[in-house]
Amino acid sequence: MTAILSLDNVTQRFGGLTALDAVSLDIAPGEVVGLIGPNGAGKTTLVNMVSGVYKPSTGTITFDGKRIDGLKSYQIARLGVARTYQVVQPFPEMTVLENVMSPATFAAGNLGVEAAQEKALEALRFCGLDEQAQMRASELTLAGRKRLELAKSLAMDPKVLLLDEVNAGLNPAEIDLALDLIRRISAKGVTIVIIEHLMKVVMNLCSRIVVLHHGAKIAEGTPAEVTSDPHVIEAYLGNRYARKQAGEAKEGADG
Amino acid sequence: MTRVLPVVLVIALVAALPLLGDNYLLRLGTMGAMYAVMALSWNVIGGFAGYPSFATAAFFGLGAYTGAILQGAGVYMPLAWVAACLAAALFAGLLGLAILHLKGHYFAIASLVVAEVLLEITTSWTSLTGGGMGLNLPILRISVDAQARLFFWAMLALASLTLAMNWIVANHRLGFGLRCIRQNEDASGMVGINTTLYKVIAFILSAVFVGGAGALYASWVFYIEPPDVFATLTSVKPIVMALLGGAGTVLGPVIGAVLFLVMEELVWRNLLEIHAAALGILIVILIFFLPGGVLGLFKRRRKPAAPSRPLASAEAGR
Amino acid sequence: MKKQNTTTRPLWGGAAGRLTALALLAGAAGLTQSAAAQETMKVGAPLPLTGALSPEGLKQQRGYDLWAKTVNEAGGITVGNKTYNVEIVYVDYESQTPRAVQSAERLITEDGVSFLFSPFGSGAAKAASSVSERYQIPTVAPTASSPSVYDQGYQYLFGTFTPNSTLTTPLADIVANSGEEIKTVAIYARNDLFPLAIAQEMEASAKAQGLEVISFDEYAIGTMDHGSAFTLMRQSQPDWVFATGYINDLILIRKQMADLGITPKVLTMIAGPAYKEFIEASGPLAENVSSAAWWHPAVSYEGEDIFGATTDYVAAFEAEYGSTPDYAEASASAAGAILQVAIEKAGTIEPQAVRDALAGLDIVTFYGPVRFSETGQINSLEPPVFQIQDGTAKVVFPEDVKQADMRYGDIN
Amino acid sequence: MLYAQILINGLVLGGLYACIAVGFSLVWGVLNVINILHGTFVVLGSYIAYFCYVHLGIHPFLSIIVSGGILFVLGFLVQAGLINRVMGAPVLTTLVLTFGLELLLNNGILLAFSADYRTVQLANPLGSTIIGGLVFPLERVVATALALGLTVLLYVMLAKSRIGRAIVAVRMDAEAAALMGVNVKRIYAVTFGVGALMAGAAGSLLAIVFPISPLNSTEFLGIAFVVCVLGGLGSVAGAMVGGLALGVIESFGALFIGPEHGLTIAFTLLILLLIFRPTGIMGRRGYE
Repeated sequence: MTAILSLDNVTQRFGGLTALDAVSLDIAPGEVVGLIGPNGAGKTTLVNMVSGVYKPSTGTITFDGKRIDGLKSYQIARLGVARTYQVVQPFPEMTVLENVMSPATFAAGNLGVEAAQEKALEALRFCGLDEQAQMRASELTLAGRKRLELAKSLAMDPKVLLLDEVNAGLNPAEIDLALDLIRRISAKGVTIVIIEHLMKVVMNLCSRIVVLHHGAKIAEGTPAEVTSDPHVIEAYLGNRYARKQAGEAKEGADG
Repeated sequence: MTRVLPVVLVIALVAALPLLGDNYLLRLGTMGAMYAVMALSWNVIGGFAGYPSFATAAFFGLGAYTGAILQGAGVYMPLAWVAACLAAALFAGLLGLAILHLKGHYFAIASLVVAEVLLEITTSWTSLTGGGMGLNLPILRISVDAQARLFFWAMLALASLTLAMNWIVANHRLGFGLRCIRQNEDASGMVGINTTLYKVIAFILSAVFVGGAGALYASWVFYIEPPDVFATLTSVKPIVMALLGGAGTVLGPVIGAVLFLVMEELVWRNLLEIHAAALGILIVILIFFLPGGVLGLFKRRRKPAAPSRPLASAEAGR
Repeated sequence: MKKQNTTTRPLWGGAAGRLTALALLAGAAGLTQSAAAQETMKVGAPLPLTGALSPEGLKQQRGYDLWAKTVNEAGGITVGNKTYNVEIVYVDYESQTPRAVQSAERLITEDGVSFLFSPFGSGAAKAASSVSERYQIPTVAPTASSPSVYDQGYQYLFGTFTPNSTLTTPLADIVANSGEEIKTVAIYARNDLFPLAIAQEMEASAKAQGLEVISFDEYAIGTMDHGSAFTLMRQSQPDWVFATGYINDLILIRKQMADLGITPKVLTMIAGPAYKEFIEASGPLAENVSSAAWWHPAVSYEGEDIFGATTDYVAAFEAEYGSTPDYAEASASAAGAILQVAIEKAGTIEPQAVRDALAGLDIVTFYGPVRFSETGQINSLEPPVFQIQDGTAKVVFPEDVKQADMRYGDIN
Repeated sequence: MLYAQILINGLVLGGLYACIAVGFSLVWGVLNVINILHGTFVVLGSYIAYFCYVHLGIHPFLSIIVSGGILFVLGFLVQAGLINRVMGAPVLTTLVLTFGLELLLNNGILLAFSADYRTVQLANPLGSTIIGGLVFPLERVVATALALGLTVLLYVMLAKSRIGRAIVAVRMDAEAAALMGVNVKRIYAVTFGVGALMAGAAGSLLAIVFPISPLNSTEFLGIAFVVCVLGGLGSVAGAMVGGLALGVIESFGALFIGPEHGLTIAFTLLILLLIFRPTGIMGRRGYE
């Protein structure tokens, strides 16, 4: 198996703080990989690095056989790595359609207006947003904006999709819809890396799970392997109870 | 095309202004065209891309001095104008690479201070620029009426070019990309926009015709001195004009420039010493009561080209 | 300071109509000019009333206003069987040369002035002269000294300041031949049109007298601290310090020189000490500062103009404004008085005739003898050199109006 | 000896610069507003000192209280009545608004007091004293000392007083401060008022050093820009260091390169710093 995305010994330091410490990771084409770990473990930093927001302090990142560490985010996007943000980032004054047209125009090859519009509409239909195409992005509900993020990513024809807490703040019904959407995206052959706090989502969706703790990778494997890994249990033990409580509280609130 | 035709007709009508045979009106027309060039140019970086640029005076002064120095060295006048455009564009490109990574106030101040630095350099580089003594340009050997017509038409042509440039940008992926950058620069990178390149292009476009206007202006008035061409107000007025008409739209800056000229002239004629205050009041009214500019009053419902809150732009600059 | 009968005249209706024409291009053909002045003669005066030059603008305005008031109180200007009242139309050009040019054109074409006073300084006067020349409007420049303003071959421009060298030559002559031990000069100039030009002129005059110019430094417009320059000067100990600038610069410079203990035998400043504000602001520090200007209230002429003798002019000015006129104010009044004499001689306000009368003038005014050279610049004045002694400016040259001997030393 | 004298000149000048800039820095840091009015506030302070001295015989060093008080009220009203309405709007809005207000106020001052330069000519000038061959111009030294004293006072006020801590809290995180019961809009107005107060006090001190005119406002504003960027934004200590640094840099620049380049050096430095080190020579620090 050749990896479509691989991180080799990647370290990211901010001043004195090491956010990621010598992480190596291979992701095969078509995989759905979950990235978990306590707050501050470095998950979002990892996504930011892969998508070109930061340049790694040391180490290399390879995508589809090509070094991408140090490339600008737009270059990485054009190669076929899409991402969503934990906090959604639409273009608030544009319509939903224009929002989705932007990646179609800029990342997915040099498309003219009509082709870009076609592609955008297709992505909107896929995400069930076609009815809201002429709405302003700022008028969408949170769930709608999350789906807009996904539609924007899809319109780029990505090979790899990095999803950063795409379910945060959604209610269970909306989560189910989102899960279905992610599965359908995966079924199109898109490789997915998903950061998630809700274990039920991760267990459900992922073929493989990577655990980060204090910036280091402490375990990886199938969901079953990871949950029984003594390192993971140890890492989580200190605050596991609190996390569990928090998770329940959240679900309670959502329900 | 149905929207382009009326504009072309209006330009053609304005071009017939010399028929009235009133040189003062021609002078006002020339100034109006110059204002339009500056407002439209600022619109690209400030209106479309949302970067609060105060560099217009720097480009204007640089163009004026480039044109004046070249003409003084015997370069044919129109060539000197073109060279001034290129000089301003080149300068904007380099400057943009240096300061466009700054956000908000930091960018505003950096762009504002550039004109100050150029002013000081121009003043102290006496051997090239005449320093504080100013610089005289060769007098044109044609009749004064012919001069008035020549500079009016030249400035009008430049304004038309700038308008066309705005129209093309607005309808091109560049304009789309710039509007994305204005609304969310980080997300713009993620959808594949080369933000640095786009911003630099926008900055260059905001400079090139202003440089030309500076050179034209220098030829027009025969004599330039540093404080006149590098005046801070030269940077501020185009912003007020663009906001007045509707920033981020194509026609807004033109409308704003004409309205501004009319108001400025009326105030200047009728109030002896308080036109600065009048401009101040205009600004305050604009900010509180006309945040979308004149076009904003009409365009509430229209969807694509004109965002109805053109002021919303660059993120807070912390 | 109160504003004196400022007269911006409006043509609101006509102007609005014209501007609408510009904006909308709707049939501008039917526009009418405001009715031509019957018994009023309009003189246009673009002034820098706001912006960097506004203190100078005020001075010119005071000078013009006094002339207009004096003329109108005397019943106006009589030519042939007509009598004209004088109306001065002011425009503020915001201290921006391009605006000054625009003002000149507006005054001529829109406000219908018959004559023009130039905007302040050589640069703006030169720029505006191209407009008045084009419309053949006789123009008097009260504050332009640079010969380059006048050597453009223009027919309608006349100036009341002699070239800068007429100020520096006598200064250098007096100082070099004083019998004092004065060998070295340090020149410190504002990098701006007039201050720099006169500093360069002084360099030439000093060298011509065999003095050694040990330093020539420029400072930028808006400089707020001169400490470094004077710290250096303190080491070189020049016998004579010549500093140029406008009044605010020179007040600051005088103070910092004192702070840092620069004590030359002679301290000359242009153009501040001619203004009473300099003496008021500098107090004891103004003592023994020397200067030169185109006019001084101590000069004495029996003028044929409306103001008559110099003392009468000074008295009239003091009665009006409560202060002694300085050369800038006097030159503005003189511009009016000279224009008036020319109109009376021409017997008409027809531009060509008035121009010819101006060119042929050979009279004495309160301001001094007035004759214009071929280029239109006055060449009959002998600018006085003066020194502040006991709190007032005393003329030390020329001999016939001399009030005191130049003092040396005692600059501290 | 020469260098020592230039250093003294620079420090004495720099203290005044710091005082001009500190209020501007406070407003920028806490409100995220560039107050273009600041230069005119300083000028207004100078005029108040002038009138206090000429008509009431109050020494400029004492009229700090008067000019500071009047300017505080003015600043408070401007913020509460106008700028508060556009807080949170894009940078351009507040910039253009304060620019418009500056045109208005400056033109008003010009009309009220005319463009003629005025100076405060002390009845008993302090002159200068020579210590070890070095000249200390006393009026400037005292003005600088007072300026630095005021700056320290502001620092202490921010650190110790209730309102000072509220200002710091708003600077850190306006939303969180609001949740903790701070009336953010009022704090904005107070902060703007304090910024204006510092400007007015600086104006009083400058009245004995520089000729007074509405035309000076742009120079003062330019200095505030440079000092802020030099010292790092939004810290009292930064403004102090930035001011002193600017004074010294300008003085040595004038010595080595020539007096006509003093301003060029300052502004070039500003651009270079913005490009390469936007946090200033001290690095970023808050009002803690």
